[in-house]
Amino acid sequence: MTINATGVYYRQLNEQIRAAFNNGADEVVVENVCGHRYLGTSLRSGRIVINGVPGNDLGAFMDGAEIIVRGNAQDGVGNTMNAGKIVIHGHAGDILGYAQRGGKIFVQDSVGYRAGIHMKAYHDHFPVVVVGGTAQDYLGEYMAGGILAVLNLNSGDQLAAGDYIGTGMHGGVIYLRGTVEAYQLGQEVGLECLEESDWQSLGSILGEYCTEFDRDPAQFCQGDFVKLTPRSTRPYGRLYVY
Amino acid sequence: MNTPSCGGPPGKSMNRRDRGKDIGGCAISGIMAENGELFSGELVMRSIANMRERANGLGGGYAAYGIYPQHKDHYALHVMYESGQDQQTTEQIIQQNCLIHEAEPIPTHPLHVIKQRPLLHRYFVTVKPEQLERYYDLSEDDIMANIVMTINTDVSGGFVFSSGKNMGIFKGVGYPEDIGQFFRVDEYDAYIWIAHGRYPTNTTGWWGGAHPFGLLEWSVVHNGEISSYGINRRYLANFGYYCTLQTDTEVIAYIFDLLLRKHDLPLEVACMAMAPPFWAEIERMAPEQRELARTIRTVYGGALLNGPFSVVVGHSTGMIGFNDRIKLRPMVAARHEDRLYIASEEAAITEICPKPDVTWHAQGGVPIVGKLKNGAEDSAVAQVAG
Amino acid sequence: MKRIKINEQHCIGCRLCEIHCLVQHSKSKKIIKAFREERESIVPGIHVEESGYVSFALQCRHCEDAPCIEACMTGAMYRDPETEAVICDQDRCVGCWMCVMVCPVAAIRRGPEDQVASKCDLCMEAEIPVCVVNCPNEALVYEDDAVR
Amino acid sequence: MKRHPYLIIGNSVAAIAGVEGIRQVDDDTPITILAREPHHTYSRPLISYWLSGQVDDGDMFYRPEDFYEQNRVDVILSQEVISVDPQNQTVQTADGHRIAFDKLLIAAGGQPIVPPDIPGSDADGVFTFTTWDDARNIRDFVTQQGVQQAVVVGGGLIGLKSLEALVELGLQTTVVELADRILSATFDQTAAELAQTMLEEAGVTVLCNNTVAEIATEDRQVKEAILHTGQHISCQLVVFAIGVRPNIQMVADTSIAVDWGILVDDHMQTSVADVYAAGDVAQAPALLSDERRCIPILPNAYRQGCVAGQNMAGADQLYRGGLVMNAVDICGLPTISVGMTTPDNEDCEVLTALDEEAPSYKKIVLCDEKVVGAIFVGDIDRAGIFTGLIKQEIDVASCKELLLTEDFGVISLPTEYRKHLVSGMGIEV
Amino acid sequence: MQLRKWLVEPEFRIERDPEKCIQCGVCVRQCANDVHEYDEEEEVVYSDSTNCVSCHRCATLCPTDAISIRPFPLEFRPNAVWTASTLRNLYKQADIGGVLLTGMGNDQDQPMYWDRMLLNASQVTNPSIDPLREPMELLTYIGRKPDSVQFERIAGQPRMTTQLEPQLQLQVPVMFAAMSYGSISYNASVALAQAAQQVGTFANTGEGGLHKDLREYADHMIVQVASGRFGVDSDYLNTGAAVEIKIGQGAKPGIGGHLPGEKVDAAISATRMIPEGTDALSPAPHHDIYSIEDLRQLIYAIKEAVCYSKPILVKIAAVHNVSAIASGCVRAGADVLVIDGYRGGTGAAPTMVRNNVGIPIEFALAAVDSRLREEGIRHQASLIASGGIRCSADVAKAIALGADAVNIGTAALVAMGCHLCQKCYTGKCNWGIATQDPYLTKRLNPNIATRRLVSLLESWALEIKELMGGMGINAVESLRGNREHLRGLGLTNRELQILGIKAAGE
Repeated sequence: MTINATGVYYRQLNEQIRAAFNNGADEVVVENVCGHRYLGTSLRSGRIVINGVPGNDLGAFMDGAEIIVRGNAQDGVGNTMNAGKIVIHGHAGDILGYAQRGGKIFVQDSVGYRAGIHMKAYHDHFPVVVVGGTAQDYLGEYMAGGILAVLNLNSGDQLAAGDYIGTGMHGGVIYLRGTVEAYQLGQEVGLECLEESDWQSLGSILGEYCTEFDRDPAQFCQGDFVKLTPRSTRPYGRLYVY
Repeated sequence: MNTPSCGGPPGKSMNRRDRGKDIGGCAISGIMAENGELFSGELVMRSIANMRERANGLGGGYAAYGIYPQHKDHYALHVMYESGQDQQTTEQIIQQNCLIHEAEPIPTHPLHVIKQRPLLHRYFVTVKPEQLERYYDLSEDDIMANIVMTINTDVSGGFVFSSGKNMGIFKGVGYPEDIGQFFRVDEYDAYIWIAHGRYPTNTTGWWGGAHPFGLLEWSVVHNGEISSYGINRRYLANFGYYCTLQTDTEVIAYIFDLLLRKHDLPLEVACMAMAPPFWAEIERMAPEQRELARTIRTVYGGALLNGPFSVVVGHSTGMIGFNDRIKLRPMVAARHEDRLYIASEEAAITEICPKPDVTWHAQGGVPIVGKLKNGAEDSAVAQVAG
Repeated sequence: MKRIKINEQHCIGCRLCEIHCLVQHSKSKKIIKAFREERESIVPGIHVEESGYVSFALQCRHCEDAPCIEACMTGAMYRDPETEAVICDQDRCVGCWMCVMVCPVAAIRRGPEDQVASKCDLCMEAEIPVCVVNCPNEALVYEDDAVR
Repeated sequence: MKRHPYLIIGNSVAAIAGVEGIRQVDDDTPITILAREPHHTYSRPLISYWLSGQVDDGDMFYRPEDFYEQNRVDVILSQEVISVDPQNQTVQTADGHRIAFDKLLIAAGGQPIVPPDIPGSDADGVFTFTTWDDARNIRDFVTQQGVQQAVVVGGGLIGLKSLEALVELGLQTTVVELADRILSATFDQTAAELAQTMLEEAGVTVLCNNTVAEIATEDRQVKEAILHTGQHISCQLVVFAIGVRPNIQMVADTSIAVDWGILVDDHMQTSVADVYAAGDVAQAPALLSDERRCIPILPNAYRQGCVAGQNMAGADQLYRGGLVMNAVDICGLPTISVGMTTPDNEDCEVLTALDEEAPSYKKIVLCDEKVVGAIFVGDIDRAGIFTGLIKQEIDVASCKELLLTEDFGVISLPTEYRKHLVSGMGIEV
Repeated sequence: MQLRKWLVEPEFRIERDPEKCIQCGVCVRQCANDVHEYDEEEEVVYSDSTNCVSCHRCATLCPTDAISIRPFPLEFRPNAVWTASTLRNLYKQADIGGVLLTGMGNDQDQPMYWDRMLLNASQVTNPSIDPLREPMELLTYIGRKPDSVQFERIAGQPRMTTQLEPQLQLQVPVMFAAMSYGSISYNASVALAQAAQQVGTFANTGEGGLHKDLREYADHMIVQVASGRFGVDSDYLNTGAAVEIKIGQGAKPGIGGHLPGEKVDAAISATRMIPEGTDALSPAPHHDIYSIEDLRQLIYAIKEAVCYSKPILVKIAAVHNVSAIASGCVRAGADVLVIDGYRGGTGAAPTMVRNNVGIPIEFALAAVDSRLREEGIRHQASLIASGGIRCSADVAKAIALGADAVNIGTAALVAMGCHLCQKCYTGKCNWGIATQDPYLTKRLNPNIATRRLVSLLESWALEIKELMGGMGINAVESLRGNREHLRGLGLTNRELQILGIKAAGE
C-alpha cells in the first residue's frame, strides 16, 4: 500500500504505517517523505519503501523490518537497532548504526561522523554496516562487535575514513578499502591484513551490497582492504587505582 | 478626595509590609436570595453580630451583590489609601488603563470605635478600548485583574479591595457590626450578602487584611487556616496570580477565579479540585467518576486547599459554602423559601430566620451552592429600576 | 509438623548454625564456656556442607517415613508424639549404626566418643531451633510443612 | 466363633510394625497378636548386648510397656500357631485352639538352623542364638558350668555378635567359618580381613574354610569341637550361628504359596487374599534383583510389617523391595555394607579406598553409573547417602570421582536429587 | 600479581578480644579481603589489618562480639592542609599511577543543607492532624500534567474531555534510584524490584538492562537508557513501566560508567546483551545527543517506540546551571525530570570528580522548581530529587522544596546491609550487594532484603505522615512545593533566597 506523507506530521505518519502493517500489509510505500522522523521505529516485520528524505532516527530500535530509502538519509539511521535491514540509495548523516546490536545497514554512498559507534554483537545478534563511499571521523568508536565496512568506491584517492577511527574499540572488526595512516587510528585499534576467513565473511557482505546497489562484486580484491581490530576487550582496564 | 471621610489620621492601617501569613479564627455568614430579590444589609449585620464571640474586633467586613445596578457594567473599584500621595499614584494607574465613569469617597458614618482608617474611595470604570486592543489576547476581566494586581503589588500605600461589577466589599479593622455601621451597610440592598467577623491571632489586623477578600466578582470570607497556602500561592503564580496580601483567603479567591473563570471548570469540579475526595474514596467510585476525580486530583494538586477551613464565596450569580475535606471548621446552612443561609453557627441563622424550611450541617468537601434562578438577575435590576 | 526448611541458595557457609547448635546442646549453654570446655564432647546435629560457593546446613529431615526409626533395633529412635520430631534416646541407643546406614542424608552421626547416635532434636528445649534463630541469612526456616 | 478382624502371628519387629501400620490407617479396630514366646515384644538383635551385660532386662523391650494398650492390641503370649487354614480363615494353636480371622499377618520369623548330622549337636552346651531365651540359657550355662572356652560355628552377623558377647563374658573363643572369610555374604576379602584383625586383636581365633564335623561330649557335656580338618578345639560351649530358616511349617500343604519362605507380592500379601506375611518368614520382592528373596534383617522386617499392616487396614501401600544391608560394630570397628558388595557382573565398576592404619576401607560398586553396593569399614558417617542412592537408583556419573573423597556429602550429589532431599521437607524412602 | 603497596599504611585495625574469641572461624569465612586466617597448626585465628576495609561483616557475624575495628591508630602529624586522606591518595598514585577510584557518594565534610532547613508544625490556630486517626495521603502521580482539565457541555451536562498522559502511581513518594544489575548483584536487584512492587513504587534498572527474571516486576520498574544502550531494545522499552534517559549522575557528572569485563558473567552478558568478559563502556555523552534538540529527538524516538504509552524520565546531574538545563529538558518533552545531587552514590567514580563536581540537590531542586514555576511549565514534568536523601525528614523537605518524589539509592543499599565501606568497585562486597562473586552474592537473601526495604519505606511513610500531620496537611500535594513550611537555619541570605525559604523565626 502507499501512503502520501505530504502534510502529515511524523507521529500520524508512523501511526498510519503501523496500522498498515497491523492490517496485514507486507510492504508500505511512503511517498513524499521529507524529514519525517522515526520511520520504522520498533518494527518487527514488513518492508517500508521511502521515497524522499526520511528524518532523523530512521529505524530506531527496529527489530526485524526492512527499510529501503530511495534517496538520502539524515542522522541517526538504525539507532539502537536490533534486527532487520536498512538500505539507503544515497548517503546518510551522522551517528549511523549507533549501538546497533543486529541487522544490516547498507549505504550506497558516504556516511557522516561517528558511524557505528557502540556497535555490539551478542549471541545470534550480529550487526553489519556497509558504507559504499567514505566515512567521516570517529568511525566505530567504542565498537564492541559486528562488522563495519567502508568501501571507498566513489572518492578517488581519498582515504576511506577520517580520524580517530575505532577509539575505545573493544570488539568487532572494521574493514577499510584503501590505505590508512597511523595517525588516523585510535590507540585501542590494531591494523592487520585480511586473512582468508576475513575475506570470506567480508565477501558475502560485499556480495549483498552489490546485489542491493547493482554493482559488480568482481571489482573487490582482498589486497585492497585492511582490517582493524581492537587490541583488547578491556581497553581501560588499567586506568584506575584500586 | 484627599481627606478621610471621617475623623482621625490615616496611619498604620495600610502597612502590610513584612507581614507573615495571617492566621485567624473567625465567624462567617452569608445570605442569598436566589430569586434575585434585593434586601438590606441590616439582616446580615444582625447575623454576624450574633457571633461576636468568634471575633476579636480586629476585622470585619461585608460583600454585597446587586448594590450598584446603575453601574452594573462598570467595575466598581473600592480602594484604600494610606496617603494622598498613594491616591495620586494609584489613580494614575487607573487612568492610564481605564475610563472612569464615576469616582467618589465611599460613604461612611463616623464611629469613634473605628480608628486609624485609611482613605476610602470608589471608582466605576471600564478598561480603555485601546488597552483592550493592545492586549487582544486577554479578556477585559484579565486586564482588570492585572490592573488590580499591579496596584496592589507596586503601590505600597494603595490597595484595591473590591473590583467586581455591581458588587462591593466593605471591610476594616473593628467588630463587624461596627464596620457595618461605619460603611452604612444597612443602606445598601443586595441579593447576596456575605459577612465576616475576624479573630486574627498573630497580627494586629490591618484594613486590607480584613475579610471579605475580593477579586473581580469573587469575594471570599474564610474561617480557619490554609496549611497548603505555600504551594497554593506558588501554583497560582504559574497562572499570573501574585498573592500580595499574605493571607490565605486571597488564594481561595484566586483559585476560584482560575478554576471557574479561566479554566472554565464546572463548579462541582472546581470544588472537587479544592477539596478532593480521598484516594480511597476515588478507588470506590464508578469508573467514569473515578477517572474524573483521579484526573482532577492529579492535575490540580496545587489547588488542593489543605488544613481547616470553612469559606463562603460570593460571585455575581451565586454563593458557595465550602469546607475542608475532613470538616475541621464549622458550617451550618438553611433554606427558607428562596433564601439560602450559610453561617458558622446555627444561631446566626435563626437570629434572622427563626423558622427555616430546612437546616443542615455541611459535609466536608461538599459545596453548598446557591444559584440565581434563571432571569433572577434581571429581575433584581428591574426591581431597582422599578 | 514444623520442620526446618533448607534454602541452599541462601546459605553463606558461615557455620553459625553449627556453633549455636553446639552451644545449645552443651551443659553450660554459654558460648565461650561451651567452646572452651565442651567442644570435644559434643557433635552438633547440623553440618554445613560446602563445595565451591555452594553450601548448605544439613540436619535431620525428620522424615515422614523415617528409615532410621524403622531400622532402629532398640526403639531408641522414636517420633516425638507432640512435635513429630524424630528423636534419638541416647540412653537406649547401643550404637549399632543401623540408623547411620539408612539415613539418606547422613544426618545421624556417631555421637560423643562414638558410643551412641547423635542427631538433631529440633532443639526440644527451645521454641525455635537455634540454628534457625541464628542463621543470618534465613537459609534455614522453621515452618509448618503445610506451607509446602 | 469369635472372629478377629486383625490377627497377627508373631511378636517381633514385623508384627509390631504390622500393628503400627494398621494403626496409621485404622484407629480402633482391635488387633490380636499370637506370640510363641512369653515376652512382651523385645528386640532380638539386642540379645548379644544383653548377654554381654551392656543392656539390662528393662532395656530389652522394643516398645514401651503400654504399647499394646495404647494400640488396642490383644496379645496372647506363649501361644504357638501350628497351622493356618486359609479357606476357613482360621489358625490352629499348639494347644488346640482355633482362632478365626478376617485378616491375617504371618510374622512368625525364622528358626535357627542346626545341622542334624553333626554328632553331639544335641549335647548340653550346644546352643543357637536367636531368642532372648537362647541368650538366657547361654548365660545360665556359662555361669553354672564355669565355661572357659567356646566355639561359634558361623562367621556371619549372628555369629560375630554372639562372639563379641562371649568375649565380653571373658571366654576364650574360636569362630569357625565354612567360607574363605567371615561375613562372606556381605563383605569382600579386604573388609573381612580388617574385621578379622579386629576380632583377633580381641582374642578371638578365626578359622575359615573350615567347619565343625563333630562335637565331642562327655556326660552329654561338650568337651571339644572336632573340625573338618581334624583339628580339636577344646570348649565347653558351642553356638550354632549358621543361618535361619523361615517358619513356614504352619502353612505347609495349604493354598498359601511358599518357596524358601512364604511368597508375598509387593503389597506383602500371600497368594491368598487377606493373608499377609512379613519379616524373616516372608520371601518378598527385592531391590537389585528380579527374584523374590528372604532378606532377614530388621529394617526390611519393619518396612514389610508396616506395609502389610497398612494394606490390611485398607490402604494401597507398595513395598518397594528389600535390600541386603548390615551395620555391624566389630569390637569397636564400625562397618556397614549395603547391596551388591561383591559383584559377579563383569560390567560393574568398583571403586575402593583403603587405609589400613586407620583402619578405613570404602568400596563402591557401580553398575550403569548407578551405585548398587557399598562397604564402609571404619569411616561410616556418610554410608546412609549410598543406601539412599542405591534405593533411589540415582545416576551418579556427574559425581563419580567425588564418591570416595573425604568431603563427599549430599552436596556432591546431582542437583536435582539434592533439591529433592534438601529443599523438600521429608524424604520418602 | 598484586605488588606490595609501599608507604600505604593500613586504614583500619582489627582488635580481637582473646577473652572472647572462640576460634570458630566465622570471621575467616566471611572476609572476602582475606583479613582473617585460621592457623590450623596453632588452632588460632590471626588477623592482618592491611586489607581491612571496615565493612563490619566479621564483627557483625562474630557470635561472641570478639571483634572490633578501629581507625588505624598511627596518625600523621596533624596538618589541616595535607590531611591523612590526601597523603594516602598521593602515596597510592605514586605507587601505581592511574585515576583514584572510590565507591558510594561524596563523603566530604561539606554543608548538609537538609540539616539547615527546619519543618513547621501547627499550633492551635491550625490544628495538627492525627495521622493515626485521620486519612493521610501520600499517593503521588508522576508524569506530565496538562495546564487545565477540559470539559465539553452536552445539553448543559459537563463531560471531561481531557485524557491524562501516562502517569506512574506512587503509594509513597520515594522510588529506588537507578542501580544496574552488574553494579549490584542479582539478589539486590530482585530485592529492589520486589520491594517496589510490594510498596507500590518503582525500582530502576539503571543502564544494565532488565534481567529476564525481573520481568515479572516490570510494571514496577523503570528501564533506563544510557549511552551504551546496554540491553536496550524495543521489548525492553515496552516492558518497563517507564523509560529513563540517563544524561548524568550526581556522583560523577560528566563521567560515564565502566563495568569491568570480569564482572560480565553469563547472566549479566545476557541482560546487557554483550559478550561475556568484555568491558561494558558507557561514556558520559549519548552520541546522538549533543544538544537539547537531540535530547528531544531521543525522547520522541522512545515515545514512538512505546507508542506514547509510558512516561519518559530524563535524569540529569545537579550542576551549576541546572535550572536552565531542567527547563530545556522539560521543554524537550521529558515527562519526569530526575535531578541527582552531588551526594548521589555510585559503584565507582573517580574520587576527584565525586568530591569536586556538581552541586547539592537542595539548591538544584529549589532552583529548578522555581525556574519551572517562573516559566509556567512546572506541571509539565514531575520533579524527582535524588542524591543523598537519608531519612524521611529529607524526603519531606525535598517535597516542600518542590519535588514530587525522591529517589533513594544509598539509603536503600544501607537498608539491605551496606556498611558504606566505599569499595564497591572492587567487586568484593562482603554484604553481597555490589558484587557478582557467587560466593558473596548469596549473602544477600533477597527476601530479607525485600522485607527490610519495605520496612524502610513503610516507616518513612509513617514518619512523613507524622510530619505532615504536624503541619496540618493530609495530602502530600499540599506539602509539595510548600516552602512556607520550611525555615532556614544558619544560612546566608543568598542561600535562603536560592532555597526560596525564610529564616527560622521569620
